Amino acid sequence: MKPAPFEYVRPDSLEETCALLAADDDARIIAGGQTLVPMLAMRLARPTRLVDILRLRELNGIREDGGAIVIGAATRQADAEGHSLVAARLPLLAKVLPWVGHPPTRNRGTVGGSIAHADPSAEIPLVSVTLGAEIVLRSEAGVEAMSADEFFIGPMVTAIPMGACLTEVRLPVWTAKRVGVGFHEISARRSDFAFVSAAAQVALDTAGTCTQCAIGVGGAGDRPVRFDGASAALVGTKLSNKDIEDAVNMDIGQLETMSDLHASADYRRRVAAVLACRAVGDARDSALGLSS
Amino acid sequence: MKLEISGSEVIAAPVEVLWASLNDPAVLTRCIPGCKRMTETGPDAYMVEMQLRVAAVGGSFEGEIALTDKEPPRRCRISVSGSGSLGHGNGEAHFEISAQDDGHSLLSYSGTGEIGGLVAGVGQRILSSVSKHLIGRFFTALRQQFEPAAQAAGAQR
Amino acid sequence: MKVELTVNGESRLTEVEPRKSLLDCLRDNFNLNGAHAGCEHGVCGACTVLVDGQPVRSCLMFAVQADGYAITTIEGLTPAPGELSVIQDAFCETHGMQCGYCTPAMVLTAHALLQRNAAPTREEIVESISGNICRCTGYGQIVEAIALAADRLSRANAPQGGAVR
Amino acid sequence: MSAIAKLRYVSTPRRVREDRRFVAGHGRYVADIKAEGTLHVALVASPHAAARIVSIDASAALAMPGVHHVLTGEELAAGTDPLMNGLDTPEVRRYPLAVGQARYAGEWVAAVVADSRALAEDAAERVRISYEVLPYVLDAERALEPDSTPVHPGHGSNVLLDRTFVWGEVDKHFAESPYELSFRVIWGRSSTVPIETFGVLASWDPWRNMLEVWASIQMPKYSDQIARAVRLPANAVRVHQDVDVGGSYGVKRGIKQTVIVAYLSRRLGRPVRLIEDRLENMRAGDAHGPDRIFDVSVAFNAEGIIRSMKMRALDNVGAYAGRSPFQLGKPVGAIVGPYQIQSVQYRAVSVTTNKAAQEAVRGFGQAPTNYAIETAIDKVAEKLGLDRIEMRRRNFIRKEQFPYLIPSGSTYDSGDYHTVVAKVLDHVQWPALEQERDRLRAKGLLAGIGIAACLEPSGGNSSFEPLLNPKNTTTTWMDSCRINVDLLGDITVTIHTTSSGQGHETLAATVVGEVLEIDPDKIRIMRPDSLTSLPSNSPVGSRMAIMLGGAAFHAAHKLKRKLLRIAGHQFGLAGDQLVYAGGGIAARDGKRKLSWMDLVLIAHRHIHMMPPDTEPGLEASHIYQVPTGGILPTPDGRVQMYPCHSFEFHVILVAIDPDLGKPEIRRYVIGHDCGTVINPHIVKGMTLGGIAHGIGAALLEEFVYDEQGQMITQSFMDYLLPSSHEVPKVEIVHHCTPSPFTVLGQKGSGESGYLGAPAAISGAINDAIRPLGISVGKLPIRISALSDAVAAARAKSSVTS
Repeated sequence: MKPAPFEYVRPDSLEETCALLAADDDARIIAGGQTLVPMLAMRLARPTRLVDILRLRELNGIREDGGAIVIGAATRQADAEGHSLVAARLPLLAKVLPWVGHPPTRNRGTVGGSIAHADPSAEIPLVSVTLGAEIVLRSEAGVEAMSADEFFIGPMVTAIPMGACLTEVRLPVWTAKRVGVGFHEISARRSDFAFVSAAAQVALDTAGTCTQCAIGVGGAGDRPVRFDGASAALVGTKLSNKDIEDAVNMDIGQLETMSDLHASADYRRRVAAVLACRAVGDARDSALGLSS
Repeated sequence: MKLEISGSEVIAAPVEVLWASLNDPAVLTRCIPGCKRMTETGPDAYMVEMQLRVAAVGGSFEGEIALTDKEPPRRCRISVSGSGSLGHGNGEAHFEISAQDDGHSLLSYSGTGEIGGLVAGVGQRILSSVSKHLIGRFFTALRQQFEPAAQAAGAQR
Repeated sequence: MKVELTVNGESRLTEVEPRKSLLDCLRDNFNLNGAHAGCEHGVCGACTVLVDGQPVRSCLMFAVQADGYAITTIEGLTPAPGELSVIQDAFCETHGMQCGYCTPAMVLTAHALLQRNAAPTREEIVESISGNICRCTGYGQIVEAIALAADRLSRANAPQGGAVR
Repeated sequence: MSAIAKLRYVSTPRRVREDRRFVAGHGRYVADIKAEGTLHVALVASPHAAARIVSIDASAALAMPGVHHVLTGEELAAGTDPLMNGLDTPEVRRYPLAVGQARYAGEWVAAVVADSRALAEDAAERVRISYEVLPYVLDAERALEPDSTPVHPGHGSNVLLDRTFVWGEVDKHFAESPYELSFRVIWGRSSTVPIETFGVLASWDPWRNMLEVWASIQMPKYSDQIARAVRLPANAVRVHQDVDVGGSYGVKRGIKQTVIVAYLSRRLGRPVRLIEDRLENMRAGDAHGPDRIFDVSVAFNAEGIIRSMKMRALDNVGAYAGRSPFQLGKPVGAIVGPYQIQSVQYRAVSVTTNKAAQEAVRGFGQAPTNYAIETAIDKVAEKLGLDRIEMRRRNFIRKEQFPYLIPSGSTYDSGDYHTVVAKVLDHVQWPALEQERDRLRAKGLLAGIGIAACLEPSGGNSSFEPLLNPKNTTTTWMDSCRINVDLLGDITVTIHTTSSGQGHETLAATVVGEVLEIDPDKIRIMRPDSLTSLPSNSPVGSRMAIMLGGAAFHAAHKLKRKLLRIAGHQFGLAGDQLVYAGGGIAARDGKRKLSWMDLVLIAHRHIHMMPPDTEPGLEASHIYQVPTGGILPTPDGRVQMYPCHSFEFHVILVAIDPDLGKPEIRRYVIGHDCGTVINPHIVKGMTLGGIAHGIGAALLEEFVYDEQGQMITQSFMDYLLPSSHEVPKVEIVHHCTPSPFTVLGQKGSGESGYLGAPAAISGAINDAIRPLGISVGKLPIRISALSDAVAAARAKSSVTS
């Protein structure tokens, strides 16, 4: 299991990266390589050239900018996991990062790489969709940003145009005082690709009424999806279990679930509803300061 | 791995125009994802060369396409088989075209396919959704044939 | 391509094809055989080495990507020929292995864990090795080894006159 | 049993000597062995389940610089002989590379040899093979039908073996029994999947006429088989047995791989190695395990006493046979489990299909059989409303009945099942465990207790060979040990097989040290090559504690007797006037004494002080015959299969979130009795590792083929091995019932845990879902399938209520 031959380039700047990508349709970006390298080893992917962006300073780091936390594409998952801004401002991301792969893959894998590979079961794309993140791309043509909704098109398929490089993801920070998050996933083994995962973030006012809600489901279909209808329905409620169940059931019918060896489409649909409810319930409880 | 496909698409073209397009190697080359070249090898039979790419995954294929049971401009059967570095596959689909209002046509299809080799062995988890995605890409491209404005949307990968 | 790697504190220049994994480079070019190929697709963890002190799968990293980091292999953890580190010794004490194939990776992973967490709970130990598949032991004696090593290290590092726990 | 009054080293928790090299990364595995000028092999696989190979065009591959050869099946078959068949099925020919026809997807069709593995893979992609796709069969029951496509047309059908044994008055017992029930359970195709794939390096030395082989093997008669296949005298094949094997648990057989590289090395005049990559290993390493359908009927009375059992085991061996059909034979030696079932009808059916070939897997067929037997016990208990443990107690063979002859002709050596069960129940505090289950149920979880009692036949005789193939009249399956004491008095012991983590060096040193009363750490253990070895088999069938332990024990005693003869000669005393202690010998009167070094010097330097007709030097060897072995099966298939029978009793608690379907093992307790334990660390490791492996077989692992015959679990992303998260903390309750048939009372433990864990897990899950009126009877029990069944049952009950 050795990759087909390729050239390796480690450009010094984003500009050079874009030029390299523009010059060769079969060039591919590599950052942490935790998703790409297995595909190379199995020869499922056979680029002519790998453009290594892992060490580009422009793509590394986490900062606050306006109402968002901006994470450079080449920031390693392990670094994000331990970062104070993530812990303080992006509780949902902080909650899911320990579920991404294993500790050793998080030591190499990057936040941007997980988004760019768009595995339907991956946790970081789910958080991006759930929170309505903005994904920033750069190519020779310039900088372009798109919402996570537009970005994820299909199974491992994204809207990244040829020649572009994902540079950062901007995850909105909720400013409400009482924000809670919940996340659940189920897989055969804890670190496997999730059969289904669900993430939720809610904000409550002092009376415990929901003022903001975001619910996302991953792994069930060909890409992560957000339950906007359910989220809207829950705003203004006290997020009782009944409220949550009714709201989730509104959206669950639209979920297109897939079937594979490990989990049937029926299973995914059923469990997506259960996990979504649990995630919202946990989010409510954590916003209320109850342990979840 | 066995795949079953079926669906229907509304295409902004009259029945005859759509029929002609589906029988035009130039159009098919543009619409079949990754198709590099179609060479006619006999009546309604073509050799195809493809460079398929879905996200980071990609590989070259060689295969054959044949159109049979033609009932112009309504029905035909299309069979595809090929193999390449990622594995091999074959399939057969039945197409039916019916006229809609305002010069549109409804293209209905149903068929089955099989995929084997490397991708079946290591990619079972997403193979069926990838296949659906590729079929979707074919119809997107086909629709774009008749809606030039939509072509500005840009390439996907 | 030429690449200069820092392995076990030593700088080594070598020539590799870009497609050569760090694992193959360590084994073929440097004759460091302690990292093992198990699956070559990043699941089993038998190829684990430390990169800047953190466990990383050397089958998922190309040698050409590895310059500028401090790479530690199992050979670099061994204090001297014939001598064992506290962690290695603890693995021997509890028989935290059978065939030994996943063992260097387990020891390195344990080493990294104990570097950052001197007194891990059982759950933390289990989590830390969850990316390293062992087919022989069922993990029981590996978990015991790591707990024992933590205990011994904490005693060794405790101020004179008493153990810390 | 020649008991040693007081054990010094045996049964004490001494360190396992092999571990030192492993923790330092200084194991020496086959991939670590580097020979100058080695060429590397990559394989071209058939993409089709069945296809005629029309043509192979290697020109593009051969045109690449660094590519040395492309070996086809035709060429290899012309230069080698077909691989061994276990059964008498001469038309089921097996070659390392497909000849004329590929019989499963992934089967190796050509081998590409190049300067590096990467280059060989590049070239493999350029080998053009044209196939004519043929019909295929995947399902075992379909393969049984006369009109199914034969995988080997020359054989005429897909049935390799269909033999019905009747031991005792089965029909009468069924007729007389007031109750009977029948069921089917299915054991999915899984395997042991070592983390090290199979690897081999072969180097032909034309100047010495010697084929040197380094391989990660666990294979009896390996060098003989290689020699025969490559048409060399057996003394021209030297297998280096000091290669550390990175796990095997049965499957590292490697004959076809070795024949490929051996042939290539002779043909190309260079060392050639083949280290399977994970994809090659999974789809075509021919290392899958049993793939079985069991149809079981039992006849019993109102007290739950099972009088008779009918079992049909239908095994889907895949495209080729080898030794794998024998996995239907070994369970004959414990076909009634630990129970007093009086008669048995056992129908063993083995069919070929277009799946990868099977190989021996831990337990050699016993774990699936135990799963079927234990399921029967649970089902009878359920039908009669009996407690499952009481049900087992009533049927267990009692302590005083040993040695106990079972209907199929094996005598169980010893056991005390009731006591082990009592100890386990005491340990788990059974009422508290039931309360815990009920508490979980009250919380809304599905919760169940699983129970499995089973035997581990051990000692690794091979009586299944003559049982299932009358042309095979093997009655020995020896193992051996040699001890040499050098001039400086230091001891070197040689053992004559490879080792894959079982701690044979520790075992041999412990036993020799025990007999000679010398610190085992001072004893050197060597594993010489096959040509300088005594006759031995390999560490299969949980045999090494018994067989290597027995050989070491007897060799040490031979050596000791020689020392006593020397001392007796010196002192002019008979043996009974001498006392051996710590290596020295004293006269019983205490007046005269010879130290170890005195004796060594006499033996090495002073033949004039030796008794007449004594060979100089201090060396002793023993080739040990399997205890209770040596007898051919009777015509009706009664046979003493293995000498020893370890016992294990699993009790587990499983909780399942009813919405998610994921079983979680909350508690795992195993009672284990393998007689005298030689090294407690090793036995513990085997037991825990076996349980982990059983968890995999029960819940996670399966080689799945789709309808087109494609194996869709080729990578570790789909073939799921338990990680540290999936294996709970296991509590072991020890008991020791020594075997009367072995030198120290020891029995085997290499398969323990694995033999009962799948049955226990299945039992727990069935206990958990029993209130819903459903059951599961196929392993692995997948989360989704379980959840779907639970959801359907809940939906049904909500409709009816």
